[in-house]
Amino acid sequence: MAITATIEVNQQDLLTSLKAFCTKLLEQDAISAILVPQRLPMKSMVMPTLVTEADHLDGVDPLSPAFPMNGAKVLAKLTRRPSGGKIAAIMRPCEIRAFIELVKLKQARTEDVVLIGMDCLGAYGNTDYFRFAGEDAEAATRRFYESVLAGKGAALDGVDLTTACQACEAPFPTSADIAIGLHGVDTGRHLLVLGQTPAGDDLLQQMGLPSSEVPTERQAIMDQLRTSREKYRDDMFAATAAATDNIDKLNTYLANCVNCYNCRVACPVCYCKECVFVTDVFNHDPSQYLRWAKRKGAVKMPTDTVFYHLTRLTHMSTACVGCGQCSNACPNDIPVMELFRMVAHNTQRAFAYEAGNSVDEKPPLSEFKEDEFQEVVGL
Amino acid sequence: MENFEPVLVAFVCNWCTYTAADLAGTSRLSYPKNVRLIRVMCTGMVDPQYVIKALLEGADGVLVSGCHPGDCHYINGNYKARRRIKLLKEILPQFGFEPERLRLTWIGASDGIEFAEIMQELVKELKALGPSQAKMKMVV
Amino acid sequence: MQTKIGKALVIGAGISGIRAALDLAEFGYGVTLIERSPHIGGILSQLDYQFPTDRCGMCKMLPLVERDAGSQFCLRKGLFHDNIDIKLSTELASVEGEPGDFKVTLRQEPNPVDAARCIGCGKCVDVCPVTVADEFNAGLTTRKAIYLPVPHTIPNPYRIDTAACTQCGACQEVCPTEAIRLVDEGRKDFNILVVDDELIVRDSLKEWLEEEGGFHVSMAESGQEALQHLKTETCHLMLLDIKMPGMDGVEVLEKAKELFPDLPVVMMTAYATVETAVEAMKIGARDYLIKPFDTDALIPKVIQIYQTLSTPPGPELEVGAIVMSGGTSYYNPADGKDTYSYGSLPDVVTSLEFERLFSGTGPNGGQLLRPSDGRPIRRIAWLQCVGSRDMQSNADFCSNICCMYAIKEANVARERAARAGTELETSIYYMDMRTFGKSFQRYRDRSEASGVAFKRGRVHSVEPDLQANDLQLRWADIDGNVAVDHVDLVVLSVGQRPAEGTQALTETLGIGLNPWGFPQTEPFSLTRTERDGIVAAGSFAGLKDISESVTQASAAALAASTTIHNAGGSIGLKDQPEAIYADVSRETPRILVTVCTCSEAVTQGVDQKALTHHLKSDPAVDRVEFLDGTCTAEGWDKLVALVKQHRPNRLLIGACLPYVYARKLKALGTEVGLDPRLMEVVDIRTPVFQAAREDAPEGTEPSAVTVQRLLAMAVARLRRISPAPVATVPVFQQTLVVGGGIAGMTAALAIADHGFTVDLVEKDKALGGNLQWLSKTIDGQDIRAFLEDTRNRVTGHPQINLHLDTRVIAAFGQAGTFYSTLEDGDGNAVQVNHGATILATGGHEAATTAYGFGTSPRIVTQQNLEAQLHDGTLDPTQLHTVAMIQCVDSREEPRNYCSRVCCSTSLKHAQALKAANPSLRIVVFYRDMMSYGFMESYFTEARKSGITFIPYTLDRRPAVAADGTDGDRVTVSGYEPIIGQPVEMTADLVVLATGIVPELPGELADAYGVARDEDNFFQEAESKWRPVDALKEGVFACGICQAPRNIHESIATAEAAAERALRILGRERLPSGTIVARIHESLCSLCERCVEACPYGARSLDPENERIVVNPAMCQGCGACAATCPNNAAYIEGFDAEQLMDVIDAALN
Amino acid sequence: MTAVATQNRPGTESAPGPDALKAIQDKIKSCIQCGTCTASCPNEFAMDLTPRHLWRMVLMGDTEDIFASQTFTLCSACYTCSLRCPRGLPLTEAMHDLKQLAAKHKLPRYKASTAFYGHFMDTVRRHGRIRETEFISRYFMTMTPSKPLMPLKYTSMGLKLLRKGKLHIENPFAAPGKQSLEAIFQKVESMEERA
Repeated sequence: MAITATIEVNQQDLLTSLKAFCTKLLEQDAISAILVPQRLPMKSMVMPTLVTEADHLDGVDPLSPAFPMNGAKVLAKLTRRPSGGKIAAIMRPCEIRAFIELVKLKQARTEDVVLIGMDCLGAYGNTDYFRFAGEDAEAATRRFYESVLAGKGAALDGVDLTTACQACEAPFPTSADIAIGLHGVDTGRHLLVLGQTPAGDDLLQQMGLPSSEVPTERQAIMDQLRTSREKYRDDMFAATAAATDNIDKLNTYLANCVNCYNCRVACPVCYCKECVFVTDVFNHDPSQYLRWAKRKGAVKMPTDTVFYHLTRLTHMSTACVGCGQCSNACPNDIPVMELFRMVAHNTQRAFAYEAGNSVDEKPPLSEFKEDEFQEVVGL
Repeated sequence: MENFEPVLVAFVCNWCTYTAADLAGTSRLSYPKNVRLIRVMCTGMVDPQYVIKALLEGADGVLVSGCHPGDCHYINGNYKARRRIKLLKEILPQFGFEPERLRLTWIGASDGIEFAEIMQELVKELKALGPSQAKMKMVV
Repeated sequence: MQTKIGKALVIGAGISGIRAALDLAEFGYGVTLIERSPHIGGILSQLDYQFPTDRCGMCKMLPLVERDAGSQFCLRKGLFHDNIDIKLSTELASVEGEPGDFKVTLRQEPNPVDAARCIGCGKCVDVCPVTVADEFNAGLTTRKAIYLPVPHTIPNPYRIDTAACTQCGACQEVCPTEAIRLVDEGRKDFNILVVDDELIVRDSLKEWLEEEGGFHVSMAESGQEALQHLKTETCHLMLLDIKMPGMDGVEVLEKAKELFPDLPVVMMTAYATVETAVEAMKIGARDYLIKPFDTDALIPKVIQIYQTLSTPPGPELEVGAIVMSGGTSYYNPADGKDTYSYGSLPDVVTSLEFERLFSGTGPNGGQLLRPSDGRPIRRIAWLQCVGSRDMQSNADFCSNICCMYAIKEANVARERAARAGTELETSIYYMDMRTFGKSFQRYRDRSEASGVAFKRGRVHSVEPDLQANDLQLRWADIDGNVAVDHVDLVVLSVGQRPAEGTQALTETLGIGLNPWGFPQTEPFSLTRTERDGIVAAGSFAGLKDISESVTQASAAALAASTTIHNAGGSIGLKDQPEAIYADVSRETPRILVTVCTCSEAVTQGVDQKALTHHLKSDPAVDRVEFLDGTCTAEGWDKLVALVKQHRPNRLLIGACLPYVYARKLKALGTEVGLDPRLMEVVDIRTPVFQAAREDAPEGTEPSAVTVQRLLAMAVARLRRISPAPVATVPVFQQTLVVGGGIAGMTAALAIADHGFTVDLVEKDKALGGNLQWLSKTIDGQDIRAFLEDTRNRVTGHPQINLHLDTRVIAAFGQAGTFYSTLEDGDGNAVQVNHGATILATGGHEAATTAYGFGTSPRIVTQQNLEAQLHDGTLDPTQLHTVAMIQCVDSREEPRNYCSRVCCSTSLKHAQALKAANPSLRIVVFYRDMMSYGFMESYFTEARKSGITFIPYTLDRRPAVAADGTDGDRVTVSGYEPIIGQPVEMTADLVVLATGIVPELPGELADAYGVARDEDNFFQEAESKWRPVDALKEGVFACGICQAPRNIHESIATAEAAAERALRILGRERLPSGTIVARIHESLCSLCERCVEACPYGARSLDPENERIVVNPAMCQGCGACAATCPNNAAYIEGFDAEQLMDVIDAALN
Repeated sequence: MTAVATQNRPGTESAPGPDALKAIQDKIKSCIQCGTCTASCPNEFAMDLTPRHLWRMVLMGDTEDIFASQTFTLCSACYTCSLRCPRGLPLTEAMHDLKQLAAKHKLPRYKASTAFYGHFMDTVRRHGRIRETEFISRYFMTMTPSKPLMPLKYTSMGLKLLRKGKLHIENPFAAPGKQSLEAIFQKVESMEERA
């Protein structure tokens, strides 16, 4: 039976409550460490930290609008092989989804981790965040969640959520072991805690949090949010499709690309040690460039740009979780997230697959059936 | 357009379709010159990047052709190929590649006539579609 | 690469011959595979589709380990193997010697077309004036006297049908390579003596034979004159009339034979004296001709005799064993009473003709058109049991295969029709649908669900409906309703008959025949004959489908192998020095390109200078040379000289028929020290045939352009090749057999008899499995004595380690290296290392609760009855009525399969009961009586002995009720559909046929990496082509854990499994193929998607070293791993991404 | 030809017992009930039991139902079933045997059929060939006591046949082939008695 509990909140001081929650987590025998975003002493940045001692939890800040990296990759490094201890990881829903994809790709394991997700309030782009936070990251976080939870939106001080976040129709940690709910919850007084898997329930059982009920209005609020996000997303897809629906337009769209491959480095589900595009396969013989130039009269350098993006889409679009780190990483501000998400949305729909939904669902290209997709066969 | 001769790159499996192509050839069946056969061991080894490569480099169409379901020498390579083609058929049309430019067929070893017919039909279709958008573009 | 001194002869290159030859060759023996027809593949060269896939898949028979020793292309196209010498159009002439040391003489039919010169241009066909029926299309089309026997074989030189050829010489004149040498100088010196009292006969024979045959003919008008002639002049053949005044033909024959025992004599007879002619053959006549003569038949016959006589016998071979695998022939409906008007109604065809009708290489290119008028076919009827289960055609047997091929044909036809977008009605008219093989019943059910109509009734004749322009069939269903159905096409499901020439061959070999003319095999064996070292494989021994043929071919190979081994054949050949290749990996590519100029198609319009210039624009191309006749000896010598002179580090040969170069390239590689993987032959001829045609359509690409591109693409491929050393894996040369029933014991003995150690594990305390409760077979063989004998051989065998009361508790490993842990009843564990694993875990009679089982001692299973009959607790004379119920819980979900043995067991029991008590009433309730094969005669006997058989259907099953004290009164009720009434009886005994369930524990299967099917039987790699192999190489299964079988069949599977295992055990290391999966470890992220993608289980994660490893011997080079790997960390040597990208580039240039 | 049916022969007037079928059963024992006989029979449409049904009853020894059926009397001995039977069973012969049994036991149900066959053979015996007019007149004479209107039913057909010259008015006393055939009949009779 799924456990529904609460975390006490005093005067909407969510950060303190969350810190207390983290402290309590660390007190559990089953948990050796927690992975949680914290404000760093240096700069105003918020980064995942691996904490084993409760007195190192002062900067706990999972509600910050900073999202410098997708933590799934970090967690994968921690869980790839048995580490001798269990980690409780507090992450955004898109990070959890990416982590689940990495589990399926054998880059991570679930055995030594309890995934704790929070209703995600979204994040600003890296540069926007710095502008917004200024020198006081903690205050920035409080300003941010108070505004959002009060229904006043995330557009503050001239910055707004990233497009990826605004288009995110899944800001709820449905595939986490434990979910921390904000939406529809009276966050002035408490946070909602939900056990969503046996592992999550076990941990909550041990923690002995006061039990509670899911507020009746929560579902409606979530649905409403999802609907408005979907609308935003679909408009985004429409605009992106219009901007890329032939090779000329796609060329234009990607014209700034300098083959830096940052998008794939930032991508949580691009798990290759080294991208094929930096291997010998694309280390062409010098005579090759001449031949290409000859065939069409001219060739854009560096080559293989569109080829790279299209090929990468065949590799990762079925696993894309829409976190938007690609756009965050692009040095030339190409709206790559819009493009990748659009394609990912379509491919995942084509295979009736939802990235990051469950470790039990096989990735579309890792299975097949005898009698399927007849429509792609024949003339 | 009148004299447009499309180029069709065909990845054919060693066991079935290549045999059919060979049979068509030795039986002196006429099939269009526009077909560039690339023999692979199995359709299951056709990496999507090969298809993308061919299309970006100016192929007007790409065909992947192997053994019928149940006939694959390697048991199930053709099923894997079918999923990959499904994936590509989702992705490529979004960027203006008409779905007809990518085809997957099963042509058995003794189907020499069918091979020739399918090639003719494909080339006819490609002619009707006109040159691929990537053909003369400066993209690699 | 032959590694052992032993040699074998395999007669017949159909699938069973191929299977046997490959098995023996893979073990290291040298094999000569002879075939009387001009192509390999037997009947399967004409059959494109097999159930259950309704496709082909024959190539799955090709070697998996050391696959490069054999061809790596469609097996229907051809076969090469380093250890197999294939001789086509060849027969066995004589055999002498002892098992292990036979001296055989072969006779090869000459072909006037020189295969080495023929380039397959086909000009000869255009000019040949003779048109005859094409046997490849079962006579549905015609061909010329010079022709390609099969359109798609490699090599495929034209042949001349010497029987049809008129020697006009047109082909010879037009042949561009002078490959045809028609003039047979010998014929005019071949003296034929025609003996007939009628002048007109003598004269016309002389005229025909001299003018059309080119022979020299003398004549005699009486016996005396003939004998006189023989004394004075040399005579090579005598044509002798039977009915002559004075001395009659038979007398002349006798006298002539006294004078010249070797003189071939052909009797000439009127129809009335055919019997005399047959008698004459017994005293030495070679053949007979029936008057009036048909010149179309007469001349070919004489030519054939001439050829046989004039062809010098040879070559002679010494072989250790002989495998007979000549296949079967098929019943010709025109031979009998022909009530189906086959031969007179063109839309009545045999099943074989129908296979051609829907074949892509058939008369209509795969379209379903009526032979009579080419109209599309909309309704087809299959008539079962034509020439089977038919006393009127001397066939008191079931042909085994027809039910399944009819269903398959219906399915394929439906698929064809669906593809053409037309409706097709398909009906199968049958008596019993014999779906007794593994997966057959579900296949039938699926087909029925998809629309194939199964009509239980025998059609008595086919009549044309002239009004409707179709065919009508009258038939009665089981309820007695008579219907008239109209169809467009009738397919006669013709049964099997002994192969043509069976009698002659078995006589030569000294083997007896069974009553139906098939070779007689030994008790409990389906392959061994009365002569050690001479074995029968596949359908040659009668009535086998593909799966059984393949299994029994392996079993026959085992028997042959045992004989060869016992005669010392397994002694290793002196090691041939391994080829040493130069390491060119650090050199820049220097490709020598040679372009063959022998074909006009290629040279037409090709500017050699321009081509050279273009190719050399790629820095990798070092030289371009033009060579005439690359495939000829002279041409090849020139090429070798070029290679030696210029020392390229890669070689590209532009020629035709790349397939035939494999061996030459290997030899060249050894000679010049260049790895054959750095050489490639590209077919530049086939693709330009069309351009070379005078009627080439406008816009056809000029040959020059095509050739240039093909060569450039090949250069692109070759440029990037950098072969790594061929990987090998070590082999533990011993095996583990799990299960000590008859299958396990047989397999263990077979392997141990080859000198390899076997660990035989049996969970019980005694060997024998199910044989322990069986007494006699249906044909009266003593099972108990046989078991005793087998047990003694096992326990006394020095190479067998017997582990009774022991189980396998853990295992892992791959082909060559398995590690198993065994634990005995006392908990002692031992580890066994073995190179191959044979699972023979058996099965048992299924338990049931149906039909009141358990409520009365009078309701028993077949196993109970067998025991009671044996130990005497049942006295048949005290019984009045016995009811037997077949298919209990079987052939319906969830156990939807036929257990194969129950029908014959019921027949056996009924027969035994009836023999003990002739007045006993026995009623057998059945669904389809599965008395397949020669078992049918027991069904007939049972009918004759008065046993009543009542068919039932699933919706109207019999019912059993027990009451009285202890359920002593048992009532059986059912419904008799023929008389349309319920039947009810008080039975003293009810026998339930519950069938077989397997005992193959899931953990055991998992430990060895093999799958189980939905009924928990062992899942074979492929039901037809690899019936005893697991998909994962190195694991085999036999006996009833694989599928339900009787004792003989279980033994055959065990022998097959042993033979398959021997291929691995026979070598110290297993080599990989040249196209093989590898890993760039530095790029690998260990996502293991490649491991999942590999269908052969060749990839695995090595957790200790954190890397993916490939077992190169198990890898087949399919590339599924490479395509799955996003960054090419997994790749296929020979087909890596760099190469393919370059080839794509070259293709688009 | 196994026997010659003659209505004047001695016989019993009770139904044959199961043993009477023994000889017929032996002939058709290996029947597999495939139904070829039924489908191939041109008279099947008129039969109350199909031939297969009849044979099944014969094998089951069900004399009561067999001799309640008209099926075997309707066999016109075309031999199609015997030709087609995959077991090669002598079915026409077996039909004949049933007719014989029915005649021998003088079963009233088969009076018409027995009379028909009897008069046929008697006419042949008398004249050495069939004489339709005499044969049918005798048949009518036998039948009229029980079915007085029977001849009337056939009048129009008879007239038609006469007009077409298919029926002839013949001298009942001329018997050209009598001597030669009589010997055969006698021989058969003696053989049958022995049997």
